[in-house]
Amino acid sequence: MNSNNDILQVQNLCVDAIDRHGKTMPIVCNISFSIAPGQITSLIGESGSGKTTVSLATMGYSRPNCKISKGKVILQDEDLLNLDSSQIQQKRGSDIAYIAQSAAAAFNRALTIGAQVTEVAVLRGLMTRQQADLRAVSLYNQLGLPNPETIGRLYPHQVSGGQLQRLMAAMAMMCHPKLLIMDEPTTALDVTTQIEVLQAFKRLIREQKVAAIYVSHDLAVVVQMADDILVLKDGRMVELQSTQNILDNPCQEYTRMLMDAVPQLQLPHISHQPLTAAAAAAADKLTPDPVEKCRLENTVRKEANSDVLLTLSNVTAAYGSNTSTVLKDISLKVNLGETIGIIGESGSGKTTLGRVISGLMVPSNGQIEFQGRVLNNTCKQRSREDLRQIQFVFQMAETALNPRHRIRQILGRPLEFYLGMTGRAAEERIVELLDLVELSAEFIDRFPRELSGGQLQRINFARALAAEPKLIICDEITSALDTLVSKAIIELLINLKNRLGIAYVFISHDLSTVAKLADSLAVMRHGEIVEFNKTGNVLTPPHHEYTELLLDSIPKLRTGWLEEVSGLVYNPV
Amino acid sequence: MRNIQSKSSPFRDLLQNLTPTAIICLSILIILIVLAIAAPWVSPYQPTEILTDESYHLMSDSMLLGGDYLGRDIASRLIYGLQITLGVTFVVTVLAFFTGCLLGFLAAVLGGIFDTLLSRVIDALIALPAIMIALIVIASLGSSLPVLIVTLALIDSTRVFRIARALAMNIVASDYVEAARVRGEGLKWIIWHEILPNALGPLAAEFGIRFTYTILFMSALGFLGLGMQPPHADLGLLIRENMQGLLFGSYAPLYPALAISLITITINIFIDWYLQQLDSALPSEF
Amino acid sequence: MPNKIKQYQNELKNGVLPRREFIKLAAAAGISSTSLGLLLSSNAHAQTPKRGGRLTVGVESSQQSNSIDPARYYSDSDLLRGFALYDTLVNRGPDLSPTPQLAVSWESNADASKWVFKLRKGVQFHNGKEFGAEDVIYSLQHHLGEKSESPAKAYLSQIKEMKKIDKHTVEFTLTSPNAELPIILSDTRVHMIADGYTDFTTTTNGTGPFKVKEFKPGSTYIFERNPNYWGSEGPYIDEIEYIGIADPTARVNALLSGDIDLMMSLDPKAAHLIERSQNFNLLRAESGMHSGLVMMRDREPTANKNLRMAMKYGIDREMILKNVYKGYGHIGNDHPISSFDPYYNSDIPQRAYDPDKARFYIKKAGMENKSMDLYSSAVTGVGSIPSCEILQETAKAGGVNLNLHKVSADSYWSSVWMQKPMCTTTWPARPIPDLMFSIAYKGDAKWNETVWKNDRFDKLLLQARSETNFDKRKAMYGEMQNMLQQDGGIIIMAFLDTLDAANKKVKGITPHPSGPLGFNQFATTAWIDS
Amino acid sequence: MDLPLIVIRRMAIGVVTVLVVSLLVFAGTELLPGDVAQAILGPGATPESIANIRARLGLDQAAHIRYMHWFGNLLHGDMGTSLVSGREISVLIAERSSNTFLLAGVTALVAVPLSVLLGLIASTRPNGRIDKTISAITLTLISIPDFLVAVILVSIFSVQLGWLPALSTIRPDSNFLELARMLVLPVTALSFTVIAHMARMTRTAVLNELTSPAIEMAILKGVPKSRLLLVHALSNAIAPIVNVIALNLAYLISGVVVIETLFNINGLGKLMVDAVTTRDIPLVQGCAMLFCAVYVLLNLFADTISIVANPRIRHPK
Repeated sequence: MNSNNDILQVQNLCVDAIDRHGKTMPIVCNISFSIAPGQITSLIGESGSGKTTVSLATMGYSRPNCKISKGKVILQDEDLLNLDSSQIQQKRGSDIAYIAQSAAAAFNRALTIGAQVTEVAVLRGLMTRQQADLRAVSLYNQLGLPNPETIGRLYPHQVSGGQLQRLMAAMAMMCHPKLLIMDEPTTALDVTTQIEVLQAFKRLIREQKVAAIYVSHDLAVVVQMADDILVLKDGRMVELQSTQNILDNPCQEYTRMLMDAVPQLQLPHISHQPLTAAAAAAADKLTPDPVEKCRLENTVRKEANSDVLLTLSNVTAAYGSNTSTVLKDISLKVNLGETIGIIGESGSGKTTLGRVISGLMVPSNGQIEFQGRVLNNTCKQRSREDLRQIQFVFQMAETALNPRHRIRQILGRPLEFYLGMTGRAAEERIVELLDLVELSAEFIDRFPRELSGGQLQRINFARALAAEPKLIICDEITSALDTLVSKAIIELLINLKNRLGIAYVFISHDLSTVAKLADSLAVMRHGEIVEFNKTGNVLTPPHHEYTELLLDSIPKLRTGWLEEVSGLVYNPV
Repeated sequence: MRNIQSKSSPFRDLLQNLTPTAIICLSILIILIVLAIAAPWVSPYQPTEILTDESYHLMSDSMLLGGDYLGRDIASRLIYGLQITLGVTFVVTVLAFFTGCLLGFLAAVLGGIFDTLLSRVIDALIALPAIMIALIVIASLGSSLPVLIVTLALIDSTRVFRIARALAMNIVASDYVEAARVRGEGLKWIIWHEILPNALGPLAAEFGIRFTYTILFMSALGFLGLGMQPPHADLGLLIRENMQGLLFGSYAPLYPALAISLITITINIFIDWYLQQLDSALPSEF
Repeated sequence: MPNKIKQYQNELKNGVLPRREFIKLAAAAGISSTSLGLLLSSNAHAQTPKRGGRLTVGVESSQQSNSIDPARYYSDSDLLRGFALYDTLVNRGPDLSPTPQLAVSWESNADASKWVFKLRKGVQFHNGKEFGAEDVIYSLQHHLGEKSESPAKAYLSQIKEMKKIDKHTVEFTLTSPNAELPIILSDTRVHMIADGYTDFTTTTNGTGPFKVKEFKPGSTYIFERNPNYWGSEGPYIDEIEYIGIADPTARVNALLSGDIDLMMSLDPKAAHLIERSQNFNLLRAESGMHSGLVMMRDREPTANKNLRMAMKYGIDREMILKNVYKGYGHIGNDHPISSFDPYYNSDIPQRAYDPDKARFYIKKAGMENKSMDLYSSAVTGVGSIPSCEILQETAKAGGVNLNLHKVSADSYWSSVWMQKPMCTTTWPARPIPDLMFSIAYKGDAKWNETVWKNDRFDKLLLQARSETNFDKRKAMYGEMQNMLQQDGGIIIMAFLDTLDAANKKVKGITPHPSGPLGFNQFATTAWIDS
Repeated sequence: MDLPLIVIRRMAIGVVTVLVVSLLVFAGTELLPGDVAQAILGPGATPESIANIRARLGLDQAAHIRYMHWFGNLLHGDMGTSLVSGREISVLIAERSSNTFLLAGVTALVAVPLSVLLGLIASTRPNGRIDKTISAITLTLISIPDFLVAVILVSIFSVQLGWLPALSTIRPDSNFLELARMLVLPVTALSFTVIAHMARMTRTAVLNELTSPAIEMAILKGVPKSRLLLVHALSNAIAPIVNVIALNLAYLISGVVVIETLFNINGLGKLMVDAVTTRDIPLVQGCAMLFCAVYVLLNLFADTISIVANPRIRHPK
């Protein structure tokens, strides 16, 4: 951390939030760090830790109802916070560039990509249109984008998410910025896509000697990218160290917790790379791993009681008429009390599969049997009893819970609807359910918006439990949650599974999470199950080629991994 | 996270966020409503009482706002006019919202042929100028208060239908309605417990907007001679019947106009504030 | 001009001399009706009319139903336009006496059952055709034909037979004697059209001072000067445009801003303003035009005489005249003859507002504080709804509880009038009592709106027609007035002056009791002083 | 779905709307009480004349036959003749349309850019002083009944100041200056009624865009404010703005009878009111179909613009 040639110095930065009554409350306090050219400093923390706020503040920008209250942001000897808004606007785009979390949302959908990439350069008169176009093409080339000559003529919706994210990098690099800020640039991407994007970014930063801030909640990714890591919690700095130091020797308990929460696949075969000391230490601390332990227990129990609960035979489904088949000839079996993990990338059809089982979507072909009976295709036609037996837990608890209902009503309704439970009995049961998902009884009169993401997901799950079902379909229920919260939810699920003997269909894109929970794994790709086997078998080599790609794409919690993996491609014949 | 400790209700939250402008608007509205309700007690004279044979009597101690074209007290007529305008408009808007929302929600939830048919008919009704529908209906059924109310409500309900349907379409596509569907809930539950509470915010805003449109539309009908029955006069009719006063420099038509403006502006500003409570905030650099 | 006339004129101006008296005196002094018009218009100094210019007239409305077919006049503006395009056989002077127009002279047999009219020679239709007896017969037949929708059929049907004596002489045989046929033929609809002419949609063929330049009902009405007009005085103006402005305020504004030169139907409230103004003239004539309240005698509740009496005592005629009509008119005495009519029976005491008597009668009728429906509409005159509002208020004091219904103009005549027991009505001025009585009070009259059936009344009506002695006739009409006053179903809410307004530069218009803007003469006599 | 297909779909919906309107209008006018004869003849109607007109109307035939007949003729462009004036309805409507379209067109030319501008200005600083002022002014303008606005304008500018004519009797031979002078007041009065709606919608739509991540991105990449508003926000907010403009244009063509009456503009609104009050049923039907067609076309136009402005539909994946 050499302060002499640092491009960016952030000193004692504070940001306040202003509420409707004009009262201010600090949300970020006393942040200081600096970055040298070609270096990447990463801001890591959970949601609400202020990492995005800090990164935006380094551009002199604060979100609505926020205000930078104190500190300095010195970019090459000039304090950005002393500039007025038009001066600062001049810096943005040319000296400082930004890559937003979701390129799909951040690109203007009404303008062509090329126009947006070259917009500021041309507008400022830094380049002529021809020069700008040439530079854009060369950047597309560097970022490994297909058809660099013509991709600029497309509109954002015409290219894939991974490409858009890289195009945004091109947009950012257009005017040779000194400072590049990346806010969770790969969070919205599939693991296999993520690698290419990360590699492209890193190469570019090193080559162009840009100082970069990399914001993420994903420690494993951060470790691949960052030279220094700044851990944030509740708007305060927890720890600022070089990446290797953090991995080897985290000073703070909180950093350690974050590291522990990163789900690491423990492959049955010998890992061909030695675990880092820190990871190894973390792994040691966990033994005996309760997760692993109960998985084993369950396998045993399932063996003992292997009644078939749900059978899907040759299920095919499509949206619209016949244009896009999303499920092709799926057959699947779920035993009583068994947990099936369904894994796949976006567009693999895994969510559709869950919706077909629950009756939210009508298969065009095939049939679903539940407890030996053929189920009707739509939930409208299913009996109330059938509906009760199969519960569906939506991915986003925020949207799956009616914002106008109190928790009492959210949990009370299935009780009344399925079990005819009202009044005092219902209330007692609700408290019991809250207790089951480890929430206190006082939540009963709250509205969903008064709960945190993790609490909401618990309520969401409790609603499924209220029906006392045989099968719960969980659709990506941890993917929107912070690592620590997600870990707690998974533990809750495992705990409940043991206590209640409910079967789960657990849908996720995250192999390491699923593997902790599932007895069997179904790997899906393009609407087909490419592999279906006991979890142990799936994870044990030889892998199916696609499964291997997925496994290899999961960032490992050690430095240097990103450089090692290359050319991960899956080409089914 | 907002204030997890204390129990809160959406209503209490709203009240806590009242801005001075919103408070002023709300107070004006409340004063107007109270005036309207308390008309028999606060109005200095009977609205029909003829006090002088002079048209457009000037403002005086006995006639606070002066006299109208027939020699009646403007202040008294204004207060009663307020009562009629607010009363009729309220009934019309409530009726329109009841039918419009019910049909709109049904169309959104049921979809299919019901939605298509209903939407086409409503489209057709919207394609016809409101004034034309009003003319034809009132010509067919005769001009009376119930006919007037039903006609206005019919016209309004077509507009409400569109909004209610669009809102419900969004809500129906939400996860929590899917959750209710997969639970096996029926139409009634979905409309009453899932859609309605969530559409209430935007609908309340629309209620205010339609309310003001109804007042203005009623005035236009009054201009064409299809409005209220005399001697009762809504604010629009009060303007219309005293419009000649402008020739004599009388302010008689301006008071009711002012009242309409007050209602419209306060309602709209109040709604703006209310919608702001629902909306997300904007980038601060704007 | 004789000095005497000048003196009269001053007296008239200062309000010492009633207008009607002035006309009589002037006529006695040998002044022609046209010059009389010039005298009467307020700036009738010895100015010679100037030729040329364009006149824009603001009329009450402009509708699809406007027509230049004499059988299809439905509004005052239709009548006004008609008089510009056509002539009548007999002209009606401002004193309501018949004067020659297309007929130069007329005489009847002894009992007035057969009439011979001598026609003017050398009169040309707009298309150049010469006017003659066959045109007269065709024009009358136009109203009398089987398919005719003309309201004039009602009073023209007394003509049993029409005969062409020669090119310029026609003979009419009546179903029953009528000494006042000439004045009947001065009626607004008895306009002369060319023989055989049928299509009135965009133009017409009359003999009037103007011919159609553009006629689009509901939008454009432009007439141009008829260069071949037979009259020696006028027309002076090159072009007239009629613009329909339904809103009374907008009409006054258009006059004040100079967009129009003349306007008909000035709201009485604005009359004072015009009177005081430097640039505009008020055109006002006392008129028998009245606004009435109909109580149908054949149905409940108005069949009850006590109820009718309660109404007659519950109406404050003075207040209506003052508050609604601002004094521009006269109060009535529950029969359709106005106080300035030569036939007015001044022996009948004027009935006045008396809430106690109203209460007495309403109690007797057993209807005290019971709600009764009263219907009105703006088509019965802009003042009728405000009048009803006042009636409602004054009657309340007498325990008569009225529920006022305002009916839109389009359905009033078809679904309210002559159907609902109590509603408002309006009648234009009739030059003689006979016409008024025959059209609305004769037992078998089609528009007997109050259902007044009285044999004695009908008999007197017929007798009066053939009675040639004025005093005897007056006595008969007087008795009839008394009957209506005592027992009739009509309340005259007010007799209304004709009220129009003109820019001061417009001259030569004589207000006429029979209709707006000088009724039949304005197109011929009006001129612009530029 | 690609562009032509969507436009065709919208057109089909439009055609269906027109069909439904034709049914509604036919049924509605069937229900109108009172005869044209009664309505126009007033107290002068005789049984014979009523019978004559009934025969002319063909009222003795069954309703559905009359409907088919009427609609068939309509498709051939034959709208029939007015019962009241006896003139061809198509000619009548054509005469009136020119005035109406002139008035609506000029009003649109004034009001649309003005309201979009006001909306944009208001959205630059939401809830700031300028925004509140604009909001208050446009609201005040819309909240005064148009007839009062018209009369006040005339009182001031025609009667008191004498600058402008009080009537706008548009003639085919009016020259440009006359026309311009005539149109000032009615256009102003009409603009008052439509500006508020359009300006507020522009503000809302643009504000909606301004909260999007794309705008935050544009700010952060250094796009200047004016461009942010005019290019980035407006390009995405076009659809709702165009839609509300279409609605207001439709209103300007069909719903301005009050202004037409007060300024003596012989337009379609007056024609329609006239037709209803005189029970001129063929004319009522003709007007209704015209208004409906205008509405459908304007909406189609707005939809097409929205579609063209949306590259997702223009350039499907």
